[in-house]
Amino acid sequence: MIVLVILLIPFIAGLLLLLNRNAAAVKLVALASAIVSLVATLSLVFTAQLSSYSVIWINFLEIKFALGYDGTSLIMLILTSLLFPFIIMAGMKREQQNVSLLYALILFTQSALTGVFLAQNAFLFYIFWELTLIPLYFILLLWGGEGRRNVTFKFFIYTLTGSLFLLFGIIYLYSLTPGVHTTDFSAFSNLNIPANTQIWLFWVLFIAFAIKMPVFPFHTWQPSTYTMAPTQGVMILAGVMTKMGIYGALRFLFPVIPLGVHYWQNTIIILSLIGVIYASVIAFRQTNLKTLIAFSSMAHVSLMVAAMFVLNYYAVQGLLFQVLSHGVTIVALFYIVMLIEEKAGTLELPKLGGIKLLAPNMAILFLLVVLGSIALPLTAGFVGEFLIITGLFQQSIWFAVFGGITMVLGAIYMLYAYQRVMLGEKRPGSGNITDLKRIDYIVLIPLITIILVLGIYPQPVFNLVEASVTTMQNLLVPVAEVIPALPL
Amino acid sequence: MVNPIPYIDLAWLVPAFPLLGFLVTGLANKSLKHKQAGIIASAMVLLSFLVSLVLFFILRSSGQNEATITLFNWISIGGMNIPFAFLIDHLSLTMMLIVTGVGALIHIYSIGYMHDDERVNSFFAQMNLFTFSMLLLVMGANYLVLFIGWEGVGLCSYLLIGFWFKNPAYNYAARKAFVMNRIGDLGFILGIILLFITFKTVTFSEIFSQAAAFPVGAPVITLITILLLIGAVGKSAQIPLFTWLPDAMAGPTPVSALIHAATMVTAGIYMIARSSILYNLAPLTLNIIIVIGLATAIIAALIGLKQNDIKKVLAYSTVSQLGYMFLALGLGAYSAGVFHVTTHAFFKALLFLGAGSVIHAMGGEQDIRKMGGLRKKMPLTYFTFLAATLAISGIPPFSGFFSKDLILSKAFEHSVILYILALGGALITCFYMFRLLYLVFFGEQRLAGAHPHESPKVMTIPLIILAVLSVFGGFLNIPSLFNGDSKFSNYLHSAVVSKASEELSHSTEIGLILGSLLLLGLVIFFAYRTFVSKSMIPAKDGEPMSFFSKLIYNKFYIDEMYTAVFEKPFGYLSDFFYNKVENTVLDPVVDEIGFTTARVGSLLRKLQQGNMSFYLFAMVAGILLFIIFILIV
Amino acid sequence: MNEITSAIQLIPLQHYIILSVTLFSIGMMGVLFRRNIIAILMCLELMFNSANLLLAAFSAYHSDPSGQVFVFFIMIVAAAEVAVGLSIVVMMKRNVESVDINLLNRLKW
Amino acid sequence: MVFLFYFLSAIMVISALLVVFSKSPINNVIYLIICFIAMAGHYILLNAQFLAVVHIIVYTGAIMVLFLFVVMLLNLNKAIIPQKSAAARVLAVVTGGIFFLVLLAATRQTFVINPRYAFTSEIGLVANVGKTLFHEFLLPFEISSVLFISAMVGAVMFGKRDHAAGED
Repeated sequence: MIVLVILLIPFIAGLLLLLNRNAAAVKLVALASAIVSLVATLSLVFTAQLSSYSVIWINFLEIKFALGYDGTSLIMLILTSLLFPFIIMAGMKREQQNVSLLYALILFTQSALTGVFLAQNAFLFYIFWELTLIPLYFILLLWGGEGRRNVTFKFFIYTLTGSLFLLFGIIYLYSLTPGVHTTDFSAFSNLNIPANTQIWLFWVLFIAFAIKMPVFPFHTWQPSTYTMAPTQGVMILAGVMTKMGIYGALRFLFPVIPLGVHYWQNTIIILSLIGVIYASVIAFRQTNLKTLIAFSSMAHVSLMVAAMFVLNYYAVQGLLFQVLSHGVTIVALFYIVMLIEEKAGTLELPKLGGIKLLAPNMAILFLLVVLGSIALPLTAGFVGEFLIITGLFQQSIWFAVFGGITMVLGAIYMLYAYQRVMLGEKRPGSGNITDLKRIDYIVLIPLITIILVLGIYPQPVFNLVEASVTTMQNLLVPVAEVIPALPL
Repeated sequence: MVNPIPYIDLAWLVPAFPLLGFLVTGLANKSLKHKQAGIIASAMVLLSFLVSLVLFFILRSSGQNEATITLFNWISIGGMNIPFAFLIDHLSLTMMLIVTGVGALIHIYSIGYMHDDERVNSFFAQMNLFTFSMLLLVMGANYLVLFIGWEGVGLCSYLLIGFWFKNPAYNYAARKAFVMNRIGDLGFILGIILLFITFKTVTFSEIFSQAAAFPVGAPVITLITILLLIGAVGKSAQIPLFTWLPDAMAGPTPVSALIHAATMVTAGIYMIARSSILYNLAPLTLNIIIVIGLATAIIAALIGLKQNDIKKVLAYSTVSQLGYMFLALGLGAYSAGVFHVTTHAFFKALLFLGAGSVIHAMGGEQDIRKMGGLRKKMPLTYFTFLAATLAISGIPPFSGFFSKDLILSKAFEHSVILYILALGGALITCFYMFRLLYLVFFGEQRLAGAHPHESPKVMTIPLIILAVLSVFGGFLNIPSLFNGDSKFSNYLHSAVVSKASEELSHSTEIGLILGSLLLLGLVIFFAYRTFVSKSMIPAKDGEPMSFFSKLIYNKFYIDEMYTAVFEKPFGYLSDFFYNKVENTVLDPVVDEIGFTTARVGSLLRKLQQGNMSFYLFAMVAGILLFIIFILIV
Repeated sequence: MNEITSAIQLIPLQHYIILSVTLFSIGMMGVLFRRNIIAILMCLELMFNSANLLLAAFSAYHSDPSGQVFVFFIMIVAAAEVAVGLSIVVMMKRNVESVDINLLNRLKW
Repeated sequence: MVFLFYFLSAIMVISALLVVFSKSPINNVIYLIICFIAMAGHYILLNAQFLAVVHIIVYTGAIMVLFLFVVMLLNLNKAIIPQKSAAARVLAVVTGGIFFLVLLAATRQTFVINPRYAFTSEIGLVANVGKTLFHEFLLPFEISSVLFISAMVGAVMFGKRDHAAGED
C-alpha cells in the first residue's frame, strides 16, 4: 500500500495547489508533500517486506494496475524522491509567475515519474511514461527561456515519436503472450522470442529510451532544451528524466529480449562511447554555461549507457550508483547555474569572470560540485565511474580507455568553465554579485554532503541494489551461447 | 595482521591532523586571524610528523616490518573488496617522515612568507589539504586509497598553483597541471583496474604475493606496469608530460617547495618503488623508464641552462633530478631512487625556500639578471643556499653526493654509455646551479632601488634546519666504500625489492668518483670564471642568440608544440563537432525529418482542395485498387 | 406468361451478372464523366438499379423472395436519397446559380 | 423468347450510355426512363411481377418525374450545362472501362458455379413477397418509415427559402 501512497501524495498535493493562490503557501505545501514522499520512500528502504499494490484495471485487456519495486526501481525512486524537495526548494524565495500552476505541474511530474518506476505492467508503464511528458511540456513551454516554443515543440515531438515505437513494441509483445494476453512484465520476461525477431524488436523498443537518455545520435533535442528550460524543468530533465530512459531499458530490454541486446551490445556501447567523447569535446568550446553543462550531462549519461550494455556485475553496480550520484550532482550544478544567471544576468562565459572575488563561498561550493562532476576520488562520481570503467574493462580494454577519457576531457572543460566564471579579473557581467543567501546554503550544502558521503561510504547503496544486480547480470550470460554479438 | 603491534593504530592520526587543520582553517576562514591560521596549520603538520616519528619507533621496536590499519570498508561488492586501509611499513614511514617533516618546515616558513597576503587562511587550508592528500597517497594500503591521494594532490596543486586566481596565466598553468596530471591518472586508474581484473584485489600485499606466480615478462604485468608508469610520468613530470611543472611556478613559492620537494612529484617515484615487485617482472617497462628518466634528466638540465627566472631554473632542476630518480628506478635500484627522493626533498626544499627568501627580499622580483650581490645582505640565506647548491651538484660530503653517486654507479654497472650520459647531465646541473648561485649572490647589486634584507626568523630557521639536513642527510646511507653499512637501503629492503646486481669493485668506484669530482671542479671553476670574474649577465629577452641557445632558451619549443599538436586541434575538433557535425548534420537531419513530414502534409493538402470530381476519381481509384488487391491476394 | 418465364431459364445467371456489371460501370463512368449534379444523381440511380437487377436475378435463381424484399428496400432508400439530393440541387442552384459540382469546393477545410 | 432478354438488355445499355453522353438534361431524364422501363421488363422476365409494378410506380412514376420537375424548375438547358474538359472525359471513359473489366474479373469466379434455376412462379407474387416482408423484415420496413420522414423533413428544410439569410 505504501507504494500507492507514494504515487498519490504528489498528485493529490498538486491538485490541492491548484486551489491556492498564495505563492509562499503553495511552495511550502509542495515542499511538504515532496518531503512526505521522501520519508515514505525511505520507509520502503528500511522495511524488509516488499510493498506492492495490484488491482484489475481494464478487465477485457487483462491490464492490472500493478505497482511494486525491486532494487533497481528503488534506486530510481529514491533518486526521484530525493531530488524533488531540492527541485522545489530551488524556487523558494524567488519571484516566479503563476506559482500554483508551476508547482502543481512539478508535483504531477513527480507523481508520473514515480509511476514509471513503480509500474509492474508494461501498459501502465507506458501510460506513466507518456504522462511525465505532459506536465513537463507545460513547464518548459510556459516558464522557458528564449525560443521555447520551437525547442519545446521539437523536444515533445522527438520524445513522442520514440514513445510511439515503444507502444508498438508493447502491443507486439502483448500479442505474443501465450494464453490470455497480458502486459505484465513478468509475462514478458517469460516469452521466448526467436532470435531474429529480437534483433529487430530491439530497435523498436530501444529507440524510445535512446531518445530519452539520450544516446548519440539521438541527442540533438537535448542541448537546446536544457539551455532554454527553466531551472526547475532542467533539473527534472537532467536529474530524473534521463534516468527514466536507463530504467526503461533495464526493465524492457534485458529481461525481455536478451538475445537482441546481446546482438547489438557492442554497437550500442560504441555509440555511447562516441557520445561520451563527442559531447565532451563539444562542451569545451561552448560559450553558454548551461549548454556546456548539458553536453557534460550527455557525456556522463552516455557512459552510463555504455555500462548498462556491458551488463556485468561491476558495470551495473556502478551504473546504479552513478544514477544517484549524477542526479544529485547535476541538480546542484544547475542550481549554481541558476544562481549565476540570477546574479550576473547572463550565462555567456565571455561576459563572466572574477565572481570569486565577490562571492567566495559560491565559488567554493561550485568548485566542490565541479569536482564531484569530474569524478574526483571521495566524491560519489568517482565510485560510480570507477566501477563503470572496471566493467567496461572486463569487456574490452579499449572501451575502458575511451570511457576513461571522459575523466580527462571532463576535467578540461569543467575546470575551464569554472575558471572562466569564477576566477580571473572582474568582468562587467559580474557587476553587483552578492554571495549566497541562507536558502542557497540550505539547498547546496545537503546536496554536496550527499555527494561526499556517497563518495566516502557508498556501501549502503551497493547493499540496496545487490540482489537485483545479481539477477540482471545473469540475464546475458546464458544468451552468449545462443547468438554471437556483432563483431567490434 | 599476524601480531597486532601496540599503538600502531595511531597511524590514522597522521593524516587526521592535516585534515583537521584543513577543516578548521577552511571553515573558520573568516573568523581566524592570519597568524592563527598559519600556526594551526603548521602545528597540525608538526603533530603529524611527531606521530610519524612515534610510529617509526613503535614499528622498529616491534620487530615487524609492516602493519595494516583498516579503518572501514570503502567499496565492498561482489568479488571487489577495497578497504580504506593504511599500510605502515618502512617505505611508507620514510615517505611520511619526509612529507610531514619537510612539509612542517615549509608550513612554518609560509607563516613568514605569506604574512601579508589577504587570503592566507585559504592558503593554509589548501596546504594542509595538500599534506593530507600526500599522506593518504603514501599511507594507502591499496592502490585505490593511493589513488585518492594521487588525485587529491593533483587537485591541491591545481588550487595552489592558481592561488592568485586573478591572473589568467596562472589559471592556465593551474589547469595545465591538473589536466596533464589527469592524463597520467587515466593511465593509472586503468592500470589499477587491470590489476584488479588480474589479481581480484588492489591491496598491495595480496597483489605482491600473487605476482610471484607470474613469469618475468608476462604481457599482462608489462601492460599493468606501463599503465601505472603513465600515471607516474604525469605526476612526476617526466617526458612527455613534464611541461606543467615549470609552469607550476605560478603558485606562491612555498607551494613550489611543497610540490617539488616533499609532495606531489615524488608520488610517481614512490608508486613505482612500491610496485617494485611488479616492475621487476617487466624488464621492458624498466627499459622504458630508463629511457624516459635519462632523456628527462638531460633535456631538463639543458633547458635549465638558459632560464633567467630563479624559480624556473629550480623547476627544471627538479625535473632533471626526477629524471635521475626514474633512472634509478629503471635500473632496478629502487632504494637508490627513494634515497635520492629523500636527499632531494631536503636540498630542493631548501633551494626553493631560499629562493623564496630572495624573492621576498627583492620585493617580488624573480629575474636573476636583476639580482646580484646578495651575499652580503642576506648571509644566512646565502650560506644555506650554498649548502643546497653543493648538495644538488653532488659535492662530497653533502647529501646529494651520496644519493647521486649511488645512481651513477648503478648506471655504470648497467652500461658505460648510460653512465656517461648521466654524468653529463650531472655536470650540466652543477653548471646551471652555480650560475644561479653566482648571479644571485655574487657581483654587484643590479636592481636599483631595492633594499634587500635578511628574512625574519620564522623563515630562516626552517632554512637552517633544512641546510643541516642537506649537508648531513647523506650520512643516512653511507655505502660500504666508506665503511658504511647502507642503513637507508637496508631499512627499505623489507618493503622494496631491488633488482640484484653485481657490486662494483671499490677501486672502480673510487676511480669514477675522483673522475667525476675533477669534472665537477672544472665546471664550477668555469662557472666562476664566466659569471663572477667576467661578471657576464645572461642576454636580455630580445637579443639575438645562436640557434642552439635559442632552442634551449625556448625550452625546445615543447610547449608550442603541445599547443599546436593538442590544444589547438582540440579546439578545432570541438568547433568542428559543434558547427559541422552537430549543427549541420545531426540536428538538421532530425529537423529535416520533421520538415519533410510537414512538407508531405502540405503536398497532401493540395489534394484536399474541394474538387468534387477529383474526389470522385480518387474514390473510384481506391475502390479499384481495393478490388484488385482482393483479387490478387 | 409462363412461356416467357420458362424461356428465361435458358439464360444463364452469368448474363445477368455481366449485364448489371455493365450497367454499374456505365453509371460509374457517368458519375466521373459529368459535371452536372443532376446527371450525376441520375447515374447514381442507374447504379442502384444495376444492383437491384442482380438482386432480383439471384432471388429468382435461388427461389428466395428475400432478394426481392431487398430490392424493395433499396427503392425506399433511393427515393429518400433522390428527395434530399434534388432538394440540395435546388438549393445549390438558388445559391450559386449553377449545378456544377466543381463549385462545391468549400469542403477542403 | 430468349431474344427478349437480349433485346431488353440492349435497350438498357444503349439508353444508359445515352444518359451519360447526351448533353441535354431533359434527354437524360427521358433516356433514363426508357432504361427503367426496360428494367421493369427484366423484372417480369425474372418472374418478379410485384417488383416490376413497384419499379414502374416508384422510379418511373415518382423519381423520374421528380427529376423532370427539377430540370424544368431550374430551367436547365444545354447552354448552361457545364462540361468537363476533354482529357477528364477521356479519363472518365477509361476509368469506367477499367472498372468494368475489373468487376468482370472479380465476378468471373462465379461463372464456374452455375446455380440451378430453381423456378417457381410463386416467389414473385405479392403474397409471397408480402409474407417475407412482414415476417422477416418487419422491423426494417417500419424503420424505413423513419427514413422517409427524415428525408421528407430534410427535403423541406433544404427546399425552403432561407428567409433569415435572404434578408441579409
